[in-house]
Amino acid sequence: MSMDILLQNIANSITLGSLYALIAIGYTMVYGIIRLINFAHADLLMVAAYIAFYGIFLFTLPWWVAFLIAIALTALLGMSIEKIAYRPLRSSPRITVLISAIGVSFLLENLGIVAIGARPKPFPRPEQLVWNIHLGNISFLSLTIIIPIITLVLLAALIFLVKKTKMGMAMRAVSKDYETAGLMAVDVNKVISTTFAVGSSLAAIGGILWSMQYPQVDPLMGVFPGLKCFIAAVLGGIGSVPGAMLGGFVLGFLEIMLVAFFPHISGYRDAFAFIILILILLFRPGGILGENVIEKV
Amino acid sequence: MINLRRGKFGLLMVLLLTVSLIALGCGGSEKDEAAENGQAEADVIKIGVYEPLTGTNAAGGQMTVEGIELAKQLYPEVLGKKVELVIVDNKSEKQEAANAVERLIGQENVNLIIGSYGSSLSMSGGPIAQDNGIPVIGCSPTNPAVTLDNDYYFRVCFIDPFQGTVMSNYAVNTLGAKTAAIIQDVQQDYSVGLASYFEKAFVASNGEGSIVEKVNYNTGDKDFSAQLTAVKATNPDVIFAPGNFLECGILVAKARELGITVPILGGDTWEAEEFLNQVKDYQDIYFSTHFTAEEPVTPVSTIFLDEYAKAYPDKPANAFGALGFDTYILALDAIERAGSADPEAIKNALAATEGFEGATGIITLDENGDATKTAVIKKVEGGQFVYETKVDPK
Amino acid sequence: MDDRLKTKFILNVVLLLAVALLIYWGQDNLNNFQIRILNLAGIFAILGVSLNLVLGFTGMFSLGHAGFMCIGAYTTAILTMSPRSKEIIYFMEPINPVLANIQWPVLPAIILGGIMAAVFGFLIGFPALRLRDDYLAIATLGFSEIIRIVVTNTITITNGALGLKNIPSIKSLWVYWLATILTILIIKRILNSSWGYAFKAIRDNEIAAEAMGINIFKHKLLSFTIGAFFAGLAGALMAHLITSVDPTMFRFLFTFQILLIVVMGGMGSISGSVVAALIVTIGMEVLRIVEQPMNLFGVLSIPGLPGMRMVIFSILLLLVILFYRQGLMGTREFNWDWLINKLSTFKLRKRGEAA
Amino acid sequence: MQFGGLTAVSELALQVMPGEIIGLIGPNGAGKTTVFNMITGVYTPTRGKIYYKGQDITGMKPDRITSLGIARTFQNIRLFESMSVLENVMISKHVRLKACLAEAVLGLPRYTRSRQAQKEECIELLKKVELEDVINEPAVSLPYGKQRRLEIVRALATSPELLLLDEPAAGMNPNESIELMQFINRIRDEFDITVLMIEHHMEVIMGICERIYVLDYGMTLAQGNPEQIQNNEKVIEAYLGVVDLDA
Repeated sequence: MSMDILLQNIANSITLGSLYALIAIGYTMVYGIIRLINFAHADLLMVAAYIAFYGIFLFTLPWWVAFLIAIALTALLGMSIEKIAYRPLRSSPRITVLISAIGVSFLLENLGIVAIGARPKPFPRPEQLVWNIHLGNISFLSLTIIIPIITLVLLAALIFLVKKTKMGMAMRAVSKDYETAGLMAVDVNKVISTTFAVGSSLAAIGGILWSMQYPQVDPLMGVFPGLKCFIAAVLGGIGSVPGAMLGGFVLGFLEIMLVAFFPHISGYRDAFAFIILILILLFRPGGILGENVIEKV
Repeated sequence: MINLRRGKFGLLMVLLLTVSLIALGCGGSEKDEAAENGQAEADVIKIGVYEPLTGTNAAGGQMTVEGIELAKQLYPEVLGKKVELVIVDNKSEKQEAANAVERLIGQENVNLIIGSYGSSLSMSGGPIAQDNGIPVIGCSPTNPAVTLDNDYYFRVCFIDPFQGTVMSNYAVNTLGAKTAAIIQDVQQDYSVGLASYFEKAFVASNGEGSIVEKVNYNTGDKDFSAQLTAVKATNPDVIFAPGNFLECGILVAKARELGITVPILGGDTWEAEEFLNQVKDYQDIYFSTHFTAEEPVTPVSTIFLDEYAKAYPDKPANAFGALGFDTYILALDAIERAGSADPEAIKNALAATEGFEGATGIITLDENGDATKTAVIKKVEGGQFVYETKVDPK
Repeated sequence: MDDRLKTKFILNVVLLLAVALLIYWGQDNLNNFQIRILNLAGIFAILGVSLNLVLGFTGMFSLGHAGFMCIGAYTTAILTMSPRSKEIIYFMEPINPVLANIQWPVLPAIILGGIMAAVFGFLIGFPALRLRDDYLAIATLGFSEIIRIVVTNTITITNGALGLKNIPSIKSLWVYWLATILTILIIKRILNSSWGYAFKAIRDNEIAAEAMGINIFKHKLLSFTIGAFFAGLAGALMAHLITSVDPTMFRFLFTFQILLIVVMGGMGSISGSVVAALIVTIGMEVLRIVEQPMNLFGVLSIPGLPGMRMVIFSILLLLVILFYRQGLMGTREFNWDWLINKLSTFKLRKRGEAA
Repeated sequence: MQFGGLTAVSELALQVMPGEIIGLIGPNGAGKTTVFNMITGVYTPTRGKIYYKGQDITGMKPDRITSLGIARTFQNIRLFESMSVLENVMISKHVRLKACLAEAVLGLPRYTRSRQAQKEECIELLKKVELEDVINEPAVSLPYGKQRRLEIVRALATSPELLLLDEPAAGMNPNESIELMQFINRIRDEFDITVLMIEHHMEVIMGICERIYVLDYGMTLAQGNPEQIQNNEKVIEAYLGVVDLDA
């Protein structure tokens, strides 16, 4: 493999990996706080992308306004989902909540099909954000640089939020044991709502960036990125924000390199991602950065 | 005490079941009424349509249905009787497709069926129609296996081997390609079928080793950078990437972004607005299709184009709409030739179809029920699909 | 007590006879469409009951059913297709010569379909069942996708994405419903046996079950393997109902439909799963009305909304899980005790009146 | 035994002789339940060994340890919620069933006979502990005291030689506690078993235990007969004072 090709593949990995990372962080935040695989997280990407799409085409808003509205509305939607579909089940077995999450995801996808049709729509790429870059024989979109920067900035902001603010302290308390946190005068509902708002905004940002990178939106667009990013979150150590980031990059890198070095088995790419997931679950369930916890009897 | 509650649930359960069973029977009883009311029955010829209106193949199914409905508006009657379309969604799922065909036959009593986009969906509907002796005309299932071993299945499109071969010949003879790379969707029978015939024809022309790379992806993938980088490294003269427009739109655009400038070739599914939207800034993108708006092959093409422009002023006419249109008018033609709405007679009339003038060309059905007809090659230029050339069947 | 057992036995026989009569009647009087839907409902009942064994009774959240079905369906398809069909269908790459000339009768092929699925269930369960709850769910979902991807890529065995067709067709209500009834009976017997109680003990309290000497892992693996067997069986039956298979049939979204049936019927109720399977399958067809264009009073016309059925079902799933968590039946089963009690109080009252 | 950086139990040399009733006491968080969990295999000790009848059982799976003859109850009652009283007890017999699943499904005589025998055994057992009148009631519908007793019976049904009781008198009033004491004494004699119990109720511990171990911060603070413990200054200082406040 020549140097050019290798560098090109590294650029490809960074693009894919940073998108995975961004979406995985949202997953991990929600999981960290209520121990729930939020299947609907994947569909929030789709919702955000559609809102941005309609904002630009139907209401002819400037792209950045449309994006901000999309992020805000998606955050609201995420909070409402938690309130309607997860909160009433907080004391039920985890299986029940998980089924509820699957139900919400199912509903959003099918509502999308009914309301906007199954045919994909082209997502606009604002010229100020997206242009081609050629460095010698290597080509990539400006997004390859922009997305990791956004991811890193958001990561820093999140770490600040979790470690330095009062809300962050409350979040950490709730994630350890929400009953006790509730006794300590932490407003558990507010903390969980905030977490969903933050997580959903991240999904929205991820969805918008994803749609710019792969400029097409359809009602089922969230399903596969959702699964992959969940794998990334587990890989990095679910519940750990830097872990999700790391997991996203590692998964993106591994996927790209699998195809790059073994193009003939590229059809097994998704299987490969799942194999990584299963191996991690079996041998290091805490993930790369997570802790392994013993269940209390 | 507990037992009592159990009883209530049992009762509730039986009630629910009864309601749904009655509901299932409902369609049947309506049909019986219709049968009793003999005149009403005789006045109508029912054509069933099963197409994917939701799920992964929804876009193709919807385009096809548009064409069918357009034709129905234009020609609402045959043999002096009204035609009634019964359109059912098959959700892009096999068991739903089988249910849909069985429903059309058993519940709706249709005389003939049209469908379906997606060869695997057609394959699950086919045997049921065959067992019941109801003819089916496919609009765009291109897998050869659809009509194999099934006397009741016909289609107005050409099949994968033809399309793959046409594109290979075009690459070799017109584009002067000596080497090619293939990028296929391993989950789509359509994609692997076309790729396989392209490969055979290309190797026959240019010898072993002329296919320099063959990489795979899966339906629903969005990131093709790794595959394309691998292809780029082998520096082929052309790239053949048959597949759904959903994935291929992104794939082709990404190839250009990566600085791959060689011609990229594909198949008929590319003829979709969604594909064009992705690649309109680029060129040297070629694909085979059934139909062109620029070079009306028959007078019917003009009719279709005019009517389509009237009905859908904001959308360009597409091949799937045209195929849907053709399927409907071929069905009417066969019924007329049969002189009756009897399925068996229609089937025989269909099998004898020769030189039928459709919007997509002159259609003759061969012994398998497959159409032999001219293929059109189009390219992307100036943000539009542009007619390139015609290829006759040999 | 003995009297009651005897009555129950008689009632059970009567019920089975009634069902047999219904099937007999249905076979002659229903049209092909109605029979197909009922057959599909039977298959979904097998799927629901077997997932319930794993999820509702043993408490393991497995989302791997679609994968096991895939194995069952392909096993029976490859074994029962005629050599001539295989030659035609495998036109891209010829079939592996070992498989080319095999043609089994349908019945053993279907059973082997189940056994193959069970073997895979066993092999997958070995690593996966060390996980629990949502981790188990996501791992089994992963395995099911891996199975599907491998099937897509092993072209000389499965014909890859092209799928298989000309699988011998079975239409009779008898075959599907006999399989369904047998499945229900076997799973009921399992659940009422000492093993069934061990499964439930694991679900109720894993740590206590272990402390009572139950080998958790062995029992979970047993339950999972049995579940996989019946899922494979259902997949094999499905292959003969539709007569063609391809890998896209078995996407993980399919498992969600089975999950809907189990949740609706009640996690932990066999009869609930059967009824829910009937309701969902039949409802799926009945609800086609909501997707057709509608004309209200000849004035207002509503265009058809494809996808509406699935919206209704997802809302249903959410409503059940949020407000009616026990589902149709909870963990209860349909049984005769209630009926007998009613009858005996009735008898007593009568006797009282007479006296 | 360590959890992460936390040491729950560090130094303990506990010895149990056949037929004894031994108490394990100590303030909350002293590591008593952890000791039980290590003996029954729920946790594997990070250091140290556990021997049972001369056999090293360190790190064995709980079900294996149960089959060797050690049974237990739980601090927070862990009954099988969906089952009746009898069914709860019969779970303990499952491993001793002399038939395979196929025989059960087919209803072959070896299974039915073995199962019937077990059922009778369990009914007999329930009679002995005066629970026969609630045999078919759902286990969770029993009053608290009876649930505790049921848990003990369920453990007895595994035919143990060593019975570990984790706070059997928790939540009981003095009357119930006395009843429980008699009950424990009775089953020890009747079933010829050894009992190791954790308990906070001092009157129970002092009333029936022959020897007592006092655990604090994961270490053995003292051991001896009730009298010795009551007079041990270290124990009084570290522990008994607290109990007085509680009582």
